[in-house]
Amino acid sequence: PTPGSAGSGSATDGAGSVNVGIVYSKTGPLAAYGEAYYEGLQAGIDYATGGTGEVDGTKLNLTYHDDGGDPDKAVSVAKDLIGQDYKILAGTVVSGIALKLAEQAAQNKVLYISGPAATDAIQGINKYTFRSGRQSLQDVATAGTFVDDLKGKKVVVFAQDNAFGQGNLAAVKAALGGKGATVDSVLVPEDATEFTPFARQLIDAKPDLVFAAWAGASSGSMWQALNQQGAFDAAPIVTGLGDAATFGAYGAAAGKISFLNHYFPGAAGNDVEKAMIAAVEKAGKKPDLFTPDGFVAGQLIVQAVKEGGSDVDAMVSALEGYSFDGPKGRTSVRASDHALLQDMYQAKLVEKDGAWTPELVEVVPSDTVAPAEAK
Amino acid sequence: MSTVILLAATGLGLGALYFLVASGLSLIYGLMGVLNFAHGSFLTLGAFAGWEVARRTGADSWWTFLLSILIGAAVGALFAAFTEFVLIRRLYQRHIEQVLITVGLALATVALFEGIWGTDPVFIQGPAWFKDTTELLGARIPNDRFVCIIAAVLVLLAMVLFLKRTRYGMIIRAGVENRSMVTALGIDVRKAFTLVFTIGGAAAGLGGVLASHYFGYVSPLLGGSLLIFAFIVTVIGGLGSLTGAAVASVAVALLQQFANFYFGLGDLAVVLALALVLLFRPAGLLGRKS
Amino acid sequence: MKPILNIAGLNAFIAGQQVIEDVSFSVPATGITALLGRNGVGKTSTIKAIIGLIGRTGTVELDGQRIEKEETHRIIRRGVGYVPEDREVFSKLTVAENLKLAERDAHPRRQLVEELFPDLVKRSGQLAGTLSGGQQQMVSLARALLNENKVLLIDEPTKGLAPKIVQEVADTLAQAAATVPILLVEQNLQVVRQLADGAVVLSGGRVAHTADSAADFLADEDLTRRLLGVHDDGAGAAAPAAGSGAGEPAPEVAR
Amino acid sequence: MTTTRTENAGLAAGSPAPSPRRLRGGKDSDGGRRKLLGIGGGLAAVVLLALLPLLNLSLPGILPGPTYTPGSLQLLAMCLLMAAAALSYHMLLGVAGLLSFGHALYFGAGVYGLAVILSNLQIPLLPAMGLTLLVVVILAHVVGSISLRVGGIPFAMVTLAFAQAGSVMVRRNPGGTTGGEEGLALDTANLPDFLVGVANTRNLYWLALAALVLVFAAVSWIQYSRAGHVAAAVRENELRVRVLGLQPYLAKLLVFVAGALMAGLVGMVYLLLQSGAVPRAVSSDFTITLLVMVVLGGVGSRWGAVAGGIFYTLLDQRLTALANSEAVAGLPDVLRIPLSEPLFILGTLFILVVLFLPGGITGGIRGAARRFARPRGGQPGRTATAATARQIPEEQA
Amino acid sequence: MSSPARPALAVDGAGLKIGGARILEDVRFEVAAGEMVGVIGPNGAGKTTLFNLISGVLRPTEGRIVLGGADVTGASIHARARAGLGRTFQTSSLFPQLSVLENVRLAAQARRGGSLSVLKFPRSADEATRVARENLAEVGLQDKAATAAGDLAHGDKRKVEIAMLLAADPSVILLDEPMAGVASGDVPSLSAIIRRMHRDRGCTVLMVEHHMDVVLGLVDRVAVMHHGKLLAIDTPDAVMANPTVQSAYLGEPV
Ligand SMILES: Nc1ncnc2c1ncn2[C@@H]1O[C@H](COP(=O)(O)OP(=O)(O)OP(=O)(O)O)[C@@H](O)[C@H]1O
Ligand SMILES: Nc1ncnc2c1ncn2[C@@H]1O[C@H](COP(=O)(O)OP(=O)(O)OP(=O)(O)O)[C@@H](O)[C@H]1O
Ligand SMILES: [Mg+2]
Ligand SMILES: [Mg+2]
Repeated sequence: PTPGSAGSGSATDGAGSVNVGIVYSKTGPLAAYGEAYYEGLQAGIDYATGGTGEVDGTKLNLTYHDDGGDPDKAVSVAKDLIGQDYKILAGTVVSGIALKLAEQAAQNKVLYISGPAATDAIQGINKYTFRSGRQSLQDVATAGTFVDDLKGKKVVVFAQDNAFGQGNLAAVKAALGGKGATVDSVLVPEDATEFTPFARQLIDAKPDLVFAAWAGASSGSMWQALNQQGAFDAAPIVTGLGDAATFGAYGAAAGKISFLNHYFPGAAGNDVEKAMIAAVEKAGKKPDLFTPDGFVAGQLIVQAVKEGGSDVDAMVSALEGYSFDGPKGRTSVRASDHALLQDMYQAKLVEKDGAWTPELVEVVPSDTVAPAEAK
Repeated sequence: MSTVILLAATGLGLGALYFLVASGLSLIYGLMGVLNFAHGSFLTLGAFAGWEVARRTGADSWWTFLLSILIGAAVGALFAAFTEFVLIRRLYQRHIEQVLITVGLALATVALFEGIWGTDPVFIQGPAWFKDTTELLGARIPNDRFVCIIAAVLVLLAMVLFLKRTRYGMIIRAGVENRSMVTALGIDVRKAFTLVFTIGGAAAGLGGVLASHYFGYVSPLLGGSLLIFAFIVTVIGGLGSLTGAAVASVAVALLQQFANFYFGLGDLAVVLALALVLLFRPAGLLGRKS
Repeated sequence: MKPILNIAGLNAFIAGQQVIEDVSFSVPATGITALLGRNGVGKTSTIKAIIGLIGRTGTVELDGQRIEKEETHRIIRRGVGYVPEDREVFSKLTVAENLKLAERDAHPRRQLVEELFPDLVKRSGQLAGTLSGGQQQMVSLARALLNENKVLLIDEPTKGLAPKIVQEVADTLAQAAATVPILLVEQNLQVVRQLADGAVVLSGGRVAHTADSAADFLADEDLTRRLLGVHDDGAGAAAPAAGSGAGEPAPEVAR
Repeated sequence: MTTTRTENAGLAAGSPAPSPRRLRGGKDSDGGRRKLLGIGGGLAAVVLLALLPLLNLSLPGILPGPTYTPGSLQLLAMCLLMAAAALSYHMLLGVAGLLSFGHALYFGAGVYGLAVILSNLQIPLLPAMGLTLLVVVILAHVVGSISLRVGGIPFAMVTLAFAQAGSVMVRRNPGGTTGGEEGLALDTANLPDFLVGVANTRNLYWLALAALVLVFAAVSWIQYSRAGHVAAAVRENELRVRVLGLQPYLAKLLVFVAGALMAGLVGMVYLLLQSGAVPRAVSSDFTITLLVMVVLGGVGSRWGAVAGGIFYTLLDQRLTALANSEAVAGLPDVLRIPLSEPLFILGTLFILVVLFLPGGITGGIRGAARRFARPRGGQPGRTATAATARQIPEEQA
Repeated sequence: MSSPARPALAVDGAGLKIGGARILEDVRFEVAAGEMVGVIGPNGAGKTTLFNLISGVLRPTEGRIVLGGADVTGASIHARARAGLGRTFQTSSLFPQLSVLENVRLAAQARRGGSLSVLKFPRSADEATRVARENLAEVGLQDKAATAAGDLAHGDKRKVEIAMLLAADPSVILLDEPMAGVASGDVPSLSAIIRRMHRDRGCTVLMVEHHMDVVLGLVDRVAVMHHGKLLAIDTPDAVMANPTVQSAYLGEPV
């Protein structure tokens, strides 16, 4: 089988339909994120095609593939799809998988739109890779907005000593260090289970602002340790607000944390968001942190097909510089490095009827938190 | 100075937790020669059971906490008894196969728990006192550490008494070596095996509930993540030696704590310690020479 | 007087193979009954079948009660002492633990055992696996003698023992036999001559001969040559000692 | 029933059980024809496998598409590589009776070694592979010579410890070399073009097949060589080997390093196939996976390791499909929850095999063949005695 | 062959203590090349332990072991085996899952070098296999060559032990109760093999055995062990007449 030229491949077979392969975690450790992405994607495709599922008469044929959080499976699936002449791949919440899929996209010259995976490494990785979510640098820049003037301030990153934590530290150095702050860090070994001493270490570092970058199940005891040792009295602590399932993790500290936020339902308050929420709720699900990532992926896919047909290079040009109204407001794809410029939020958790609920503090405009261009 | 005290005190708490997890494992491994990979699942199930109880009876009272510990231990015990009765019993004296069975069981049960309770961690509430700290020589020690330490000491005492004061320890060691001869002395060795598994499972269930309070969450992977330390502690402590496991738990936890804090190398230090101990004392610190 | 053990039509199997066939005999309620035969004729298998260590069919009566359907540990608890062929001490347990494990009665006869085997008292903390062969045999015998039994089943107690110890073991058995009936498998015909009252001789997995008097049987040169492959007239002083008394293994049952 | 043979007593010490196989002694007498048959069958299988990318065969339910499509070839290549990896583990467990919990270290060393070398040194593929193998051999030598000083469960634990250390290192991302848990992408700059891209999947497939054949040949070679026989003897009775004047340590080290070398080789091809390295390749999970494969296939049998590797990989893949299928979604909770977890099914299957099929897949097939071959009307029980059954050679089946 | 003046084996004041317990004490004797010495003594006297010291399974806590003039006290088990020491075990110690032929062939290869070679394959035609078959025939087990050693009857296992010993072609041999469990019909033929090994190959033999008739019929001298000490070493007649031996070992005739 030779890769078909535009229009003759199976990708636009029959009555003009185009195949789009969605690779995401239906099962596995990040299945919950996967579900939010999936629901958002349904809503997004629906919204962008006006409920028809067609783009200018071409039917969008989305196929769904479980990666189970396992890069091997994801690569196998991707190769299978590319072998079947799919021209568009999208999805995954796992950074490691996103990098593998981006690699496949470049090797085989197909379009890839990554999902909630936040790794900055995707930014400008190659011509064929775009993203539908936000990236770490945007998180970090949002954190910087909690202090009015960063000059001469000491920002301490409290993070796990792993790729995620190191990435965040690098991002903070780049984003906030560039604005005149001195950046220090308390890196906790990834497999440590006892955080109390590190909490002390953090306090002893006398920070003006703490940026906590923490993922995973141990966040509960991490926050408890910070709270118990009195870290909140030392400096404001900023962290990213996760999905609804994690609200319980902050425990007693919840009310004291300053949250930067990618998204929570109701944060944007625009019509697109309302449409997204309505659609997701209609499907019997609740919108969450990563619902917009799926929604935007839907919008980008439709745009790519609309302008590019089945020619990958045309799709790429169609997306580069594309600016549109997304669930988080005005959103645009930077042409040079495919960064997705979008608003971010400051939020806090308040207790309502015995449950923690996010509340908007401030919208951080997209240009304030735009990552530096990647070369 | 207060840092050192904090490290030592919390290290002791962590050691207590390791011992709680390892005690059942060590008991089963030492007496029956079964390296139980499913021990983590006993633990996870106990923790989930404890959480279900707490959820239904109002999370933050002491009574709820005690009840969840009891139920957690009971569920762990039942699961373990079931495992022994249905799976392990058929393979007596085939240790490799027994290990393989527990490997399979661990795979299957973790997946099953994910199916039932989902992959996300469930966050746990305990009595409010748990969240407070107690000041000790300038260090603020979280209170739940003390609970772990007390529980670990009680479990150690109970198990040592069981082995010293009852015939079971002997029966089981003999049964591992030559089962038919034990029955030929008029002893029903199967009962003893089931009992040991049950006790090991109860300890795991108890450890699971306490671990979930220590970490603040339960997830299907909770047990598995602790299992490797339980293995290390069991092996360093020495085959079949509960006191060895206790000593090793504290030593490993302290080593890990200090190495983590000062060099960020806690895990590597523990792994290195394991290698060194095994090379120079293959039977472990307090293990019998075979 | 009623026999203590009554065995009728006993068949036994190892790994699906029949090793004894239709074995019937009884053990009187007093004295020592010798179970004789060449290597591999099924002596050990008969004893194991009686206490259910290998699969069996047929009937076994202990003191008037049927036991062939019961599990091993229950049969033992009814009052059977068993001394296995290869000692089978628990090598990773100490001597004391080995003995303690064997205690079934509320008041085990520790005193008696300590008198019989003073060496074991000295070595009570030693791992049984490090004992010499003879010492292990003592542990094995002691385990059976600790309890009050209705019958003792003893399999080749003198195998591999020094001539002097052979004598000691024989004396011990004679002493024990004063209070409890014994079914004894023994290759050393001099020991048999000294101890046994009756004799049952196996050949090819079947009972080939039953004698009320072991001495009479041993005196019959024709029979012993045919069934045991040797004839020992009892005048042979010290040698040949343990282990002799069997020729080529007899053909197996049911080829 | 409770019969114990005295030889089994040694197991009580917790030492690894000798695997249920026998080295054939009669190879030189009766084995010749059987051996030829085995070689012939093997060759035929290799030829068939080599032709697959050129054929249009469909195996619905097993392969995602016809055999020439990249998706199917990718899956098949993965199966072959896992079979080869399982074979390398068979070297340890099946031949020398070494229960290692750290075999993933060498597989991972192959994967990461090549990935790191390719992205940091500007050298072509073949020298890079040679360099990687050198690293693997040195690593295996060091770890092997230390951990082989102990045996049984302590050996398992020391190897686990070393592998764990390797795994921690990889996840730590020292100096940015390994990419942490996000892994490392394959740097294709110095790769020949025919190994890059989905369109070239069949070349990678052939490479994987070559790796499997190579590993199989090497394992057979070592197993049949004198050293292999000594390793088998060590597995059975180490003291006896010493008293004969041989050094068990050297035999075990040889097998250990050879197994590691093969794992490293397979790891490198794996890197090319997946065009990226992820930490799972060094994790103890992966070692467990290999163990599961070998046991599923039948411990002690080379064909078993191959069958186990292929079977496991296919199952792993297809069970995900089953879990996501409509049929499962419609079931009531009691059935739906377990059935939608692939690992639950795999774990359960594994338990059933250990319990009821001690010889694994190959053992089961052999048993079935024997039952089939038995003359009809023949008396069951007496015809196939335990003794004759065990003498049936396990090498070729 | 070592020079006749030099003893093939010398045990020089060897002693062993385990955890405070004295197991062997100041054992001292020499065995001339080509000599056969029987070792008798009550159970637990330390006979097997002595063999373990000589073969290197245990290290003496005091004293020396000298093999063919060379001090081997610190040498490893396999080094002593390579130097020509062979032994059997009190309870048969074979490779139970390997075939009988393979058991013997491993022994035959061991001293011919290249055992750990991955370049050499055991073949039906090679030297080691030929030697193995010959020696199997010598003990009358040629028909069982393909049987797994673990499936053999007890007595046959003892014979395989002897065949392995023959195949390894040692110059100094330690036999630990070779007749234990061998049916009495086979005792004479096995005795004959041991005698041939001794006479024809000129091996030096040390043999523990409780069958007094066998011992007395074969050996040049008898060593008597008791409580970890060497009680006497002398000609069979002298030893049998020794009253201490009578009371410690033989006891009253049954
Ligand atoms: N584990 C086994 N597997 C197969 N056959 C066995 C096994 N154990 C014993 N047999 C066979 O059962 C038969 C009877 O054996 P048994 O041990 O009862 O003989 P025995 O009369 O006690 O002999 P010995 O005088 O050698 O102790 C023998 O032919 C033997 O080969
Ligand atoms: N590890 C040990 N710890 C304590 N005592 C030991 C140990 N090993 C051996 N012994 C003791 O050493 C003595 C000698 O044992 P050995 O096996 O050498 O006797 P033997 O002369 O071969 O007897 P047999 O004729 O019964 O085989 C025995 O009393 C034994 O209990
Ligand atoms: Mg017998
Ligand atoms: Mg001895």
